Amino acid sequence: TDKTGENKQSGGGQANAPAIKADPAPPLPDNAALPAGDGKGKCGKVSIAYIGTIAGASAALGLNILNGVKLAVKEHNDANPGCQVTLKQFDSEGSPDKAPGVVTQAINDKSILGVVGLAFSGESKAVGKAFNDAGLVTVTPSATNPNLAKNGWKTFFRGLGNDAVQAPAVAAFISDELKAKKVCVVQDDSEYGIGLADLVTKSLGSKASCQQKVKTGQKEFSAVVGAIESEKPDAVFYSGYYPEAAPFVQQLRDDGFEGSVVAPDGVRDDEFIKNAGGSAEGVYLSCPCLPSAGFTKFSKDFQALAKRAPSTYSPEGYDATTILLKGLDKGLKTRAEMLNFVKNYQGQGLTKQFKWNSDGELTETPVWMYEVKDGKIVQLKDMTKATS
Amino acid sequence: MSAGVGTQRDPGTVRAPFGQRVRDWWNSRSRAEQWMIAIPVVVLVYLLPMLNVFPLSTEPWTDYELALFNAARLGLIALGLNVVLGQAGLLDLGYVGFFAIGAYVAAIMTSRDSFLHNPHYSWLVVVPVAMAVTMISGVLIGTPTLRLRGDYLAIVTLGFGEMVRLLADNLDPLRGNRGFQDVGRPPGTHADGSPLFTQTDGKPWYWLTVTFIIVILLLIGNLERSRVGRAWVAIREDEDVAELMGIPTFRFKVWAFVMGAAIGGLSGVLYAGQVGFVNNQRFDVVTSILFVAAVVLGGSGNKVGVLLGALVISYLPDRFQLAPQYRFLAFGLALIVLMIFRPQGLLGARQRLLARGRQAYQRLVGAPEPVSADSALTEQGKGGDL
Amino acid sequence: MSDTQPGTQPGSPSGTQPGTPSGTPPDVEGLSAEAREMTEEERAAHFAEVAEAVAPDREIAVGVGDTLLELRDVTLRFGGLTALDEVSFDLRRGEILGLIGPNGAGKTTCFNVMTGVYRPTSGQVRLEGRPLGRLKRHRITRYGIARTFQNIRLFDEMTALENVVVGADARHRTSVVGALCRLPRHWREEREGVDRAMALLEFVGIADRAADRAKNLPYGYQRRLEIARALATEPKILCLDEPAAGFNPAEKDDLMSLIRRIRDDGYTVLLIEHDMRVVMGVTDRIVVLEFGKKIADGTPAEVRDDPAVVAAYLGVPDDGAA
Amino acid sequence: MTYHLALTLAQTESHWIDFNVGLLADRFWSNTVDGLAYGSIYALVAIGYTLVYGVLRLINFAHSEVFVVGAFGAYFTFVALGYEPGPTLASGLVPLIVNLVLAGIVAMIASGVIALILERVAYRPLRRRNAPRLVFLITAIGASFAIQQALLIWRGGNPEPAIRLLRPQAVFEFGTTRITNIQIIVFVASLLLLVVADAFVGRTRLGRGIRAVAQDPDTAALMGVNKERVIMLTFVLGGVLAGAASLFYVMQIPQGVLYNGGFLLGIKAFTAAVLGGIGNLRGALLGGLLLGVVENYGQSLFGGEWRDVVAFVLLIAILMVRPTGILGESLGKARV
Amino acid sequence: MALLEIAGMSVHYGRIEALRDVSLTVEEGEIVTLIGANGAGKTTTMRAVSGLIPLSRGSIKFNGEDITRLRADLRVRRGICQSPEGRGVFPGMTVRENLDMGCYARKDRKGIEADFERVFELFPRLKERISQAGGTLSGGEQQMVAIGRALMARPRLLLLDEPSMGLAPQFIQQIFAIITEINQQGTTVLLVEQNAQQALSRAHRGYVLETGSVTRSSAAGELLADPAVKEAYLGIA
Ligand SMILES: Nc1ncnc2c1ncn2[C@@H]1O[C@H](COP(=O)(O)OP(=O)(O)OP(=O)(O)O)[C@@H](O)[C@H]1O
Ligand SMILES: Nc1ncnc2c1ncn2[C@@H]1O[C@H](COP(=O)(O)OP(=O)(O)OP(=O)(O)O)[C@@H](O)[C@H]1O
Ligand SMILES: [Mg+2]
Ligand SMILES: [Mg+2]
Repeated sequence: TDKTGENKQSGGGQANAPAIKADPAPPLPDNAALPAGDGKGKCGKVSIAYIGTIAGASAALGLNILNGVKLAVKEHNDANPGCQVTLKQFDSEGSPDKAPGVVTQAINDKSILGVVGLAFSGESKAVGKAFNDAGLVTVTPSATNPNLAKNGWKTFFRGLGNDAVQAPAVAAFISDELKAKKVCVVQDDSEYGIGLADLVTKSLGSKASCQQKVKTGQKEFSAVVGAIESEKPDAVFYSGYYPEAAPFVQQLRDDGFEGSVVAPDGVRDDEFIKNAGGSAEGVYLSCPCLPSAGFTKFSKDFQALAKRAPSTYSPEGYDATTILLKGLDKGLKTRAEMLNFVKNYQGQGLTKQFKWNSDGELTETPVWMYEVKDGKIVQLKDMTKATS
Repeated sequence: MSAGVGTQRDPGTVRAPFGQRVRDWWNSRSRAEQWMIAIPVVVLVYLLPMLNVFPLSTEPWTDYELALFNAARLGLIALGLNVVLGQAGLLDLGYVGFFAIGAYVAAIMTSRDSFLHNPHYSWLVVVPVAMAVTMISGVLIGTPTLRLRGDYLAIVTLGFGEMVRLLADNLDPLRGNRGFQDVGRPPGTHADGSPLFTQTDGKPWYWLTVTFIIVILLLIGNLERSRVGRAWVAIREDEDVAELMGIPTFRFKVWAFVMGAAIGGLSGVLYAGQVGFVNNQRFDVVTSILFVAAVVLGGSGNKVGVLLGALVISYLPDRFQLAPQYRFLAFGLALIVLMIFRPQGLLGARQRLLARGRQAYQRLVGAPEPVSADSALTEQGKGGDL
Repeated sequence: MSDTQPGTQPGSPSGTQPGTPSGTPPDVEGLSAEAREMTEEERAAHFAEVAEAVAPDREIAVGVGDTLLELRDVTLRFGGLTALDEVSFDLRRGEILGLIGPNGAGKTTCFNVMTGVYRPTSGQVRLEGRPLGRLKRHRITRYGIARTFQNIRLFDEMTALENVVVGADARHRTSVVGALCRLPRHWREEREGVDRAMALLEFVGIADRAADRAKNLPYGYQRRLEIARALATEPKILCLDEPAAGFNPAEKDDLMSLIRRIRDDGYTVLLIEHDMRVVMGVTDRIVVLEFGKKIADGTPAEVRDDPAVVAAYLGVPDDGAA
Repeated sequence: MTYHLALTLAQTESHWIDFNVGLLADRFWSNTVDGLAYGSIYALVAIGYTLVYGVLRLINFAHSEVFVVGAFGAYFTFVALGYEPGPTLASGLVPLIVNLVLAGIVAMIASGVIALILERVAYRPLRRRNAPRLVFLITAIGASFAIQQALLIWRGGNPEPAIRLLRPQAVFEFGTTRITNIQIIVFVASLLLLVVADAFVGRTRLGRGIRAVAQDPDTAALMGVNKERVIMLTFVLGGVLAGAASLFYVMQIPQGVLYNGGFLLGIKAFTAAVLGGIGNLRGALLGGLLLGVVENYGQSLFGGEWRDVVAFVLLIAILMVRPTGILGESLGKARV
Repeated sequence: MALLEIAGMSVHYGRIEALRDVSLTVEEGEIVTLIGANGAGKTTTMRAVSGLIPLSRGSIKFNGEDITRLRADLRVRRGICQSPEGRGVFPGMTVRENLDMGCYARKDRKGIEADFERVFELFPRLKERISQAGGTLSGGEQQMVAIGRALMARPRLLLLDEPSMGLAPQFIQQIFAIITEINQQGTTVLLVEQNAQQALSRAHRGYVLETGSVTRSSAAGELLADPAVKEAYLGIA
């Protein structure tokens, strides 16, 4: 490949990427449903549950979600004196063998009408059928395995984009906008990373000229970076989450890589920018979500409640809870009513438009590309059209 | 006063440790009396799921019956690991590998996601096959590694345990994180035709596991009081000398490994069946180390002790879930504190190694049991070699 | 003040116990609880049984005097150090052979070569004509060589009785499955093993502490326990590495009589010992090593007068007290 | 150019393992350089394992947390010195050196102190009670859990934002192989520390005390060695080296400051210690470097997902040939 | 004032009482021998004096100072050094390093060098094996190391637990000669020996220990002449 110019920006950044014209910002979703609602909610003694990891190995992710859920419930209860919803927390430790115990417990607790969870795909697979049999509705804020929706479980709803939508958009962006001819796809070992990488690789076709794999928790990437280096691709797509993406991108840039870096929503997080230490500059991020101004308030409130910044899947947890709370506000009393409510729900959330198909997948998932500019994530392009 | 040799054995001012007193009391019973005590205890153990009441219940945090099953399952694992670690003294930090192999065999043989063509083998076939496969893998892993001593073995087994998990991660047919759904369960139905063994009903699982535990307890007890058990302890104490005393040490070490592996495989099958889903999670180093913790906490080498240890490791965290965020912190601290207060484990009694020991000791020293004299001053660094 | 007076051989054949100033009757200590209760005659009968159990198949009559073990030009080097240098000697059935030599002469190493701990750099060890070659250590034990250790090596956490039963297990064949299911052979061997171990403890005189953990026994008991454990493997050859170390003269006398009794029961004994009184007192023949080389081989009297041995080992003749 | 040599091992629909010999050949020297730099961190941490193992025969599972605490120490020093996450770099050579040394000292103190506390609170009571060795292992695990969770509760589960004082720049470059300034600093400083540690343990009186306690604590006491002090010292020494390692780690990978960030590294470091011959300081060095390098080769050859497998296979292969590690253990064992 | 003064000492191993009410004194400049059958508690006494096991009753005074609760290593600094039963050679250290350990509590470089020479003179074998690992030495060689190491400490009170064990006859003679010699140079010696004949003939006084209690104590010569002692410990029926 050709080497152009001596770009010596502080954070690395791509030298040979074509300039991309940013789309105008979409109308901000000021109509986003918020947990507070209209303050007139009426309900009996009802509760919702968060089931997922709270302590244990992957606690960080669980706490991100749980705090989002807590924030939603708090805002709701503060605003609705007539409907005080209890939040019950169940710690599944993120593991398939602990989950059945707590899920059985949640199912037996008749006051629970809806569940936010479970956090991981593995545990979700393990207990999906139990929820289905009990008719207890679940909205997962983070489990991304595409197969989850194909089990025929009536109670399963996924509160975030299916990778199947995101992948073609990303591929289109890489080939049409970045005009990349050689792409390296780097995947982590999570379900999310593997699934997305597969789909992106397929969509890219022959352009995806190299594959690399990394592990969750890995922080040292010299060998991967070296392999990419010797391949000299125009772009790298990192399919995974930000904790690994940050050091990866940094080491990639430090090694002198000058192509474009693209990453999905798992990386679209302020933590990524903080952690990549300048190297995040110019990274393209895809997300099945709209740019949202509602985030500012959310972030502030979240910080106040949890004493730390919102992070991966915090807003998703918040949105999922909001939907369940909306149902409770209506005075729904049974699980069947609740299930029905969620099934037919339609509305804008903080992160996206919520409306589910019969499998429990979101139907209208807008996919936007973002870019890291001056240490901020700014919207770049609406890729929804590109794929439809 | 007898002359020359021998020391006074009056207890003096020092009181015997608790575990010792319990054991002395137990050993001073006759066989019949022991049975009279043991049978009601066993009955009580079987009735536990019915006692879903205040001090015992783990609710509202988690389902009580499933919590019992999980504790029993860990108990089974601890029993298996105890053969390897407690009896033969082989520090196996990769025991989770056998557990994983058991679970995967069950999954491959019964799950619809399996690469086999018609994977619907009956559970009753799965159990022996899984145990056989784990035993074979025990031989395969043991043969190269068991020539190593002490902590070299520890790290190598840890490596092997990790490799089992990494293979599950990396080899496509093993489906990594995607895993296998709908793993087979034992046959049997309720009167109304619904299956007896389900994911959410812990009772049948618990009873099944307890039954396995009792059978294995008896079998392991037989082994312990035999040439085999003695060989294991001898190897644990001094491997060189054991070999010079005519013990084929390598063969017996492999046997210990294989027996442990079989039990690990069995518990893997139970695990896979109850959860109904197997993927690459939960087979990591930390889990493996928790297994070791159960054994050591209970009293390495003591069968009943390790069951207690498993109970502590598995049931207590379920029972006291007051503040989930602090649970593991509390767990870690509890481990430290427990070990400081009971450094020999909860039941740190030594094993009995002779099938007809009672009579022999009666004739030799006029008492049915070893005069234990647990020295408070065992020389450090010697003895109890890993 | 000499230990090297061969003339004094006070050990009486029937295990005299050290008398004590307090004047308690001897014989009681070291006996099992059962034996302590017995009358004299019962006790005599009991010890006849014990002797029977200790040496189940006596082969005293069978060819005493043929070569049982041969070392042929055994050489062993550790790096640059030659610990054994073309050592050759025979051990004949039914004899007590002494192996002596200055510190570091290679005596213990000799044991280590015979029992398979070390492989000779060159040369051969043959038991009843069969070369031991590369046999595994446990096989060698089964072929019939048992030993004790210069630095006591017991199974510390086991009781004395269990230690001895482990030795007896060397002759047992119960398989893992057999033990698991308690097949008849398991029962039979278990009974035999325990009986034999009990007899051996009585035989070496430490039955009173059969139930103590090995590590809690006093040094002298530990030494005797090692002997009992080695005997339990029903060896053809019993190798004792400095068994009298740490014994007082009275105890040494006991030990000497014990060694004689062992031989009388049909075992062949190879004895390493520095105490000349013991060596001269019990051995039939003596091999002397120095710097890994054999420098003498003969009856005690011959060896004692051999100038090379005197120079290398015995030191200046004593001025003869006691 | 890269060319793929794919050996298909499996009969099922998908292949199992690919070999990419070309890539390894291409990247051989780069892999070596990177591996040495990273491996020297392994080595420093491995020393802590080896020392403690030497004295107490204990696999100090909490050593990885000692390391992590050091990383936090370095991080907070950076913060206190006014650095912010993002592209900030130290300006000028002198402030850079001063700040790095400061951070290093704080990290070493933090790690040393936590190691000391660990010894006092967790292990000493056990020694008083003459607990069996395995019990120490469990306590170590308990301590590891507790420290990790305390950090999690305090700092949350996300890594601290990356602060870097120095950006890697190639100092030597031949072909595709670059040796960066950071790599040189890390490698040279680690080597220096290792030599000092080795000299300390091998030459000084206290070092001799450490070895004596390791081999026979009772006799050591009879020679006038203060066992408790020696053990304390060992923990502190191991901790201090882990602290230094944590600074180097944060320099190379600023994103590593995380409550469980030491876990994997700890296991690898312990593997390195065993690889070289446990109880043997030079062995730890050799094991660490070898592991770092071979891991990288393996990753190039088989792909990233096999990195850890390669590490363990290396360990097993070496122990098969040399059952007490490459250099053998130096603990000494009585012969029969 | 006696150099070592043990009063009413009892020691327990767990529940077993190994020593009961043992009182014993060693005057400055003396050689005192402790004899007794296997298991009488001789080694236990030595370990208690060195501080390796705690007393359950009684007290130990050294040079007028109560050291009952003093740590073992500090007792070494006060001038008590022991060559232990079972030798306690550091298996992974070379002969030289092992001897070096003897001077752990010493600072005078010159004296140390001289003492090295002295030890090598006594045991030329050790000089030949100076860089062999302690663990690979033969039993007797290890015993030489243990004794040499204790000598290197130049203690005020030297505790020797069965120094002749495992040594060849010519060395036994030598060891006893050395004991007398260093005693004449001012070192006080407490000696446990099974070779009671030799030990008592070199010692000033002796104690007889039986099942954990002192049953007899008097001048060495008297003990040598005592018929009961003769019968029990000297092997002269
Ligand atoms: N593993 C080894 N490595 C190096 N040298 C060894 C080893 N084993 C023994 N030696 C040396 O070989 C020589 C013979 O040792 P051995 O133990 O056989 O002596 P010994 O005759 O038993 O002496 P002692 O009477 O003192 O017990 C000694 O000098 C010893 O240092
Ligand atoms: N660690 C221990 N635990 C329990 N009992 C012990 C321990 N060590 C020694 N004993 C017991 O204490 C008593 C005294 O032992 P000690 O070793 O002091 O005897 P000794 O006089 O030195 O004998 P020997 O001549 O055999 O060396 C013995 O009965 C022994 O069994
Ligand atoms: Mg010897
Ligand atoms: Mg003694």
